[in-house]
Amino acid sequence: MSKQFTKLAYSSVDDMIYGSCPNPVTTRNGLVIGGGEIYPEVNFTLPPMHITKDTMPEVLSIYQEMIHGVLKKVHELHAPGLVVEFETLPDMTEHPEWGIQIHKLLRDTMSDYEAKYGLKSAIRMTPNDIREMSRPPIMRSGKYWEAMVKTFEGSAKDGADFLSIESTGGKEINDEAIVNADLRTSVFALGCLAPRDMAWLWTNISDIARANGAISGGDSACGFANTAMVLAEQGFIPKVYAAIMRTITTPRALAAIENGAVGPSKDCAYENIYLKAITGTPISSEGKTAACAHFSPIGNISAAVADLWSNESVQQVKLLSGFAPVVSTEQLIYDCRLMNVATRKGQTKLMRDLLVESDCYLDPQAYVLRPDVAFEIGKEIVKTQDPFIRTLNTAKLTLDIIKKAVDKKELVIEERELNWLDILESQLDEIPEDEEAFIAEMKKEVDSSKYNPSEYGI
Amino acid sequence: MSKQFTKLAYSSVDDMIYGSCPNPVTTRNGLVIGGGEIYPEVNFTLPPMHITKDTMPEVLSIYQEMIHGVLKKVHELHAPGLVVEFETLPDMTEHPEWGIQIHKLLRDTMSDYEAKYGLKSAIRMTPNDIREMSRPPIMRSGKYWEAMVKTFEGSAKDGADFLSIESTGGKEINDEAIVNADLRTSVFALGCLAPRDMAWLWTNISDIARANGAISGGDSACGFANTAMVLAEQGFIPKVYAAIMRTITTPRALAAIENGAVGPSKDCAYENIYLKAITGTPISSEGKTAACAHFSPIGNISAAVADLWSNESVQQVKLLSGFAPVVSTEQLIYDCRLMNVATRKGQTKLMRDLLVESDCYLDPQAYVLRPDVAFEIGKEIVKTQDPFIRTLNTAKLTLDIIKKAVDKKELVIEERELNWLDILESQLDEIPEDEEAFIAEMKKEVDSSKYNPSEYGI
Amino acid sequence: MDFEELSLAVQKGKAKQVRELVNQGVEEGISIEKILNEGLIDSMAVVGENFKQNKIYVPEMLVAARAMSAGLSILEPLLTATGVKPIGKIVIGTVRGDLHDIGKNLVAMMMKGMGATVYDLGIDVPDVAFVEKAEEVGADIVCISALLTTTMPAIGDVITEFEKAGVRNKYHIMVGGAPVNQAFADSIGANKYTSNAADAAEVAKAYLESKYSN
Amino acid sequence: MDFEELSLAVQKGKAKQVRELVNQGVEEGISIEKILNEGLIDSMAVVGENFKQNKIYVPEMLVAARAMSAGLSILEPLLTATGVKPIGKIVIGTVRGDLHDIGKNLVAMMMKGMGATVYDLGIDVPDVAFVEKAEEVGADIVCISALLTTTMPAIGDVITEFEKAGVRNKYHIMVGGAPVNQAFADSIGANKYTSNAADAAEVAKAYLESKYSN
Ligand SMILES: [Zn+2]
Ligand SMILES: [Zn+2]
Ligand SMILES: [Zn+2]
Repeated sequence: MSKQFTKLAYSSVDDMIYGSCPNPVTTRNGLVIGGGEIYPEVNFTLPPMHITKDTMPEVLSIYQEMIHGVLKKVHELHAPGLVVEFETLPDMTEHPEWGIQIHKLLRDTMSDYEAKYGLKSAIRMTPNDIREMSRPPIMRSGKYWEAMVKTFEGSAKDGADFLSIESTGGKEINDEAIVNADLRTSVFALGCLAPRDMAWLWTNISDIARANGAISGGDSACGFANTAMVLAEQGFIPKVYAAIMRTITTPRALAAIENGAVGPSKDCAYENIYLKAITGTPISSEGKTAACAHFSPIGNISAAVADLWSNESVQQVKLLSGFAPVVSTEQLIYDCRLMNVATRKGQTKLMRDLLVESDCYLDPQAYVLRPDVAFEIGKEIVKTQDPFIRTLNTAKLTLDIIKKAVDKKELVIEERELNWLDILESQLDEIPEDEEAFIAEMKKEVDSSKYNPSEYGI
Repeated sequence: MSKQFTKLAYSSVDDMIYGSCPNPVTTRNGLVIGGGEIYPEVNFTLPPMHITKDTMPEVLSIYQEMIHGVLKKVHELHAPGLVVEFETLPDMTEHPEWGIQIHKLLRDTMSDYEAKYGLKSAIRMTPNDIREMSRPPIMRSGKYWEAMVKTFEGSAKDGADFLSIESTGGKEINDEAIVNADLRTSVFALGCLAPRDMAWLWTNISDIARANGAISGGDSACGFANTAMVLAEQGFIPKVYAAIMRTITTPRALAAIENGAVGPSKDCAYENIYLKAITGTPISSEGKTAACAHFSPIGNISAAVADLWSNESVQQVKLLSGFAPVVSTEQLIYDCRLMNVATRKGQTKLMRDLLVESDCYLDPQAYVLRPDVAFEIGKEIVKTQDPFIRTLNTAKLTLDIIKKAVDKKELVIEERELNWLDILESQLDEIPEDEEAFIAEMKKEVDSSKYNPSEYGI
Repeated sequence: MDFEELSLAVQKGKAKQVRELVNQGVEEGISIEKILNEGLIDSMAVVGENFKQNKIYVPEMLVAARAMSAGLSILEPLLTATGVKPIGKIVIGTVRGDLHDIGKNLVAMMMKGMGATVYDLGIDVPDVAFVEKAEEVGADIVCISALLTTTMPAIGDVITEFEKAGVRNKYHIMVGGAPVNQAFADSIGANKYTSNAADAAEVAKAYLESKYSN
Repeated sequence: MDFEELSLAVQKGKAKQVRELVNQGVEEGISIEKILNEGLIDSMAVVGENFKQNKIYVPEMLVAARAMSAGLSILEPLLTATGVKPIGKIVIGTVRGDLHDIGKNLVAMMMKGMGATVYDLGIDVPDVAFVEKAEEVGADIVCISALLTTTMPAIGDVITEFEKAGVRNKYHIMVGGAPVNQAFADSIGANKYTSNAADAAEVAKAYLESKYSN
């Protein structure tokens, strides 16, 4: 562990705003993330198609069309900066040469636009985590991990600015926990398994970044908390469970920063607000303008302290105006313009608070993203360095915060949610406060065919 | 003419804000437009398909799916109100029974949701103007006009709240003028032909509304100024020409209000800001969140004084999250939430000014939408009641405003635009200040096979 | 045995109590078919209805389904013995290359809840495995799911596999998953597309009822 | 006659001057083909290039095209007499039910500018009229445009009309308009889709050149 966090990065919650942070990150070409302005982060992906050796020319031509469309729009609308995220699809990670080739196409086109129009942009390279393709997953070796390393190294050599991933350590047992709203198993996945994998993984990614002149970006607990959010949105599981899932991904996320990552953290990681409060690193976020990728109850509040503002992902499909990635780009640019104009007029804090107030009383998942709540949770987390205790205490505190907000009638939740406040509390009460004891219990409870404890060193 | 406007509806430009206006409009079920809150206006349309008697069951089932998706999202996100616009496609207007049937399906479903969840919503019925299907167009009689009347009447009887149209009087000669950036012909189309048609048309629509308990809504010069904006966006014609095209559609738009329309005016009518300044009626607008339908240089400023906030139009296509109309709905709701929260915190004026500042210095089409510019233009317009003189003087004043802004270096325009400031000025200088003389000249100049002067009473 | 008591036990997910009550019913000589239909399946239908009306969540439904299964495991050998058929056989799985099983599991669970026998092939299922399992068990319905736009085309490949084996028309093929839509389902010749788990179970039930009522 | 002077006159759209210079060239005995290619077409190519590089707008290009036409009208009878062929014949129109002609007019204008003979059928063109005109004039290319998603399917109907007449393969069919995309163009069997007017003209030119170089 290269870093330890024992206190928050801010002395006052008023200072935590969008577009700037205590520890901004600067790319090779001088784009500063978290240095005062919020920039769009655009992500785009293929329409439904097979990816094979034979279709690769078509794949490349679609990416070519997408990046040109996006950069042309950014130029036309005079946006001062841009981040593009390239998230590989599983086939591209399995065949690292494909992912690397697409990345190079994007990176080179972006450099062309910078040379021609002075358009400053950076690329985030996000190989998808294919380690879970083995079931149970093999986390620290094997062909899948090797393919991921090749992808990171190859793209970093070609000029990738930020290395990122949505890593999946612990997800193999959390998937079933989610549909059961089983907080006990989720605490095991997020408090015991995930931080161990994250520490190992981000040490490795940060080494690759350092060796190749790239920046070690950040992770996202997408497969945990966002899956919960989407299922809650569909009415499948309680929103209060999803809200707690959000906050308890933070100790996991911290493991990246403790082991070399410096940000910007990933767009879909809404736990980023706690991360920013604790570490002061720049973060990416997404909300209403990512509705093309997923719906959410946090469309505005998610922008409140963001340094990059993203559309998450959109396919190259044609809408009435033009291709969807260009549509996203235009929308993100206008969102950022409004926020940056507020900053130029000295109104960042006011705009932040309006974004927060917009959503925070309407859903527990929005309520826990309030900056003041983030401070409260952050302070609890830095009290200890033990990821398991951090996770357990965060769960308890979050439940407490939600209960109080409901009692104060500040937060309205559905009838069928109320019941779950008690169910979740009793789930938490049964977790021992000693990790070793908890791990011993869970090793008996969890289906051992689903995961390899040894891959987590437990 | 039932009304005359000789002064602005506001004494101070500071009072012209979004979400409220001097003359709000209330629907049957008590939804107030312009009464303090800004609401989303959602529009959706079919994916590419033939509309025939045989496909009508499929058409209806797609509309059913769309309205359910939209209303479900509005309910989930606790939006306090909603307007749905149903714009017929040409086949539906030619067969009024189809348009009426679809409208009824939408209206009834909306009523169901109100009964079940208290979700207050209103529907805007917008038959498309098919009079231009005859070439040259027959404006005041014939099968096309009769089909339009049937559509208005039938849907009003079934409970349509607002009647609207994007009318096309004068468009038949303006289309060619646009690609030539021929302001002289545009002044003829918008200053001489269009207001005559609008006065006649809106007298008729207002009569139908009155007879059937509907509200006479408003029009849009979409086929004039938005076509110019889109061509300018593609780099085909000068933006300064498009900016003037915007302001000079106002005298045309006023003819609707003078002859019975009370608002809310149509979403894509960016001339609405001048209309609101002059008449105090509520207006709809669209910007970044309508990027699915068309790109624009006015993504934020267009919201600055809006009473409804629209997505213009989107097809029932599937994105990663779900169907595009639901995506638009979510985005509009969050946009409106942010603006309404600002109002609740007493910050409407500040939010308005941030929306304005966001865009106004980057494009002449944005610059002319500044509230102070709108006031200046509005004051010029109310000096006379003659639509032609209003149009000509608005063109001259707009050119002057743009020139001054460029001189002051407040507004940056492209190199190739500069030249056009002079070209357009000399075009305007050659227009006589007497309408009769001008009409006589234009009757000789304009290809007489393209339009019927007698349909305009000239 | 009190049918109302059994119903409440299923709804509350009390597996032990369900087992006891079912045993009691069998001992009392209540017809096996009646315990199955009016006891277990009808109770699970109440649970499904409560879910549809937003009164409960999936976890509550899962607990109920497990309780119902506990009762069913007692009845099953007796059903075979008395020749009563389950309402239908369903093979389900996530396509090759796709590791997502949350949606597929929900569908499987709801289908079990409505009384069908469900053969869950899991995730990352080879195309031909769908055909083999369907043939082996004599399935009525095959459900194929994909969550990624990149794996969605594999649904079409599975259907092609059924065609190659010359058994396409023996099965009602249902497809689903986030990227799937009606147009895609039509283009690959699926029998049915549904956009969510609850609809999938309902549509499957309606199909089986109409199939076996003829 | 000074070729540079002629080029500037075309670029600035000075029709009267273009006419004078072309007349002068003919009188001086400069080859008709040279006046056409190195005088008019090359000058218009400069205009097209300036447009592509965002130096001028469409109105400037239209004025130039009109000036070029003025010169062309002098050359045309002489070209026929000397047996020089235009670079190709193009039939263009907006489909049945669609009244939009701005985009279509731009394409027509740019194609004229590159020296092709363009037969513009206008708007709301019956399906069969495309076939009739193409057959009548012996066209090389047929351009079909639609601006509405609801009229877009009519592009496919026009192509079907060519097939029914058994003459589909005689023509290079190009399609375009806001709702059109490559997938749609492929699905109806068009030869080429382009997303904007400038590309359409360029692609048409490339096609004609390759056709007549063989
Ligand atoms: Zn994600
Ligand atoms: Zn419009
Ligand atoms: Zn509209």
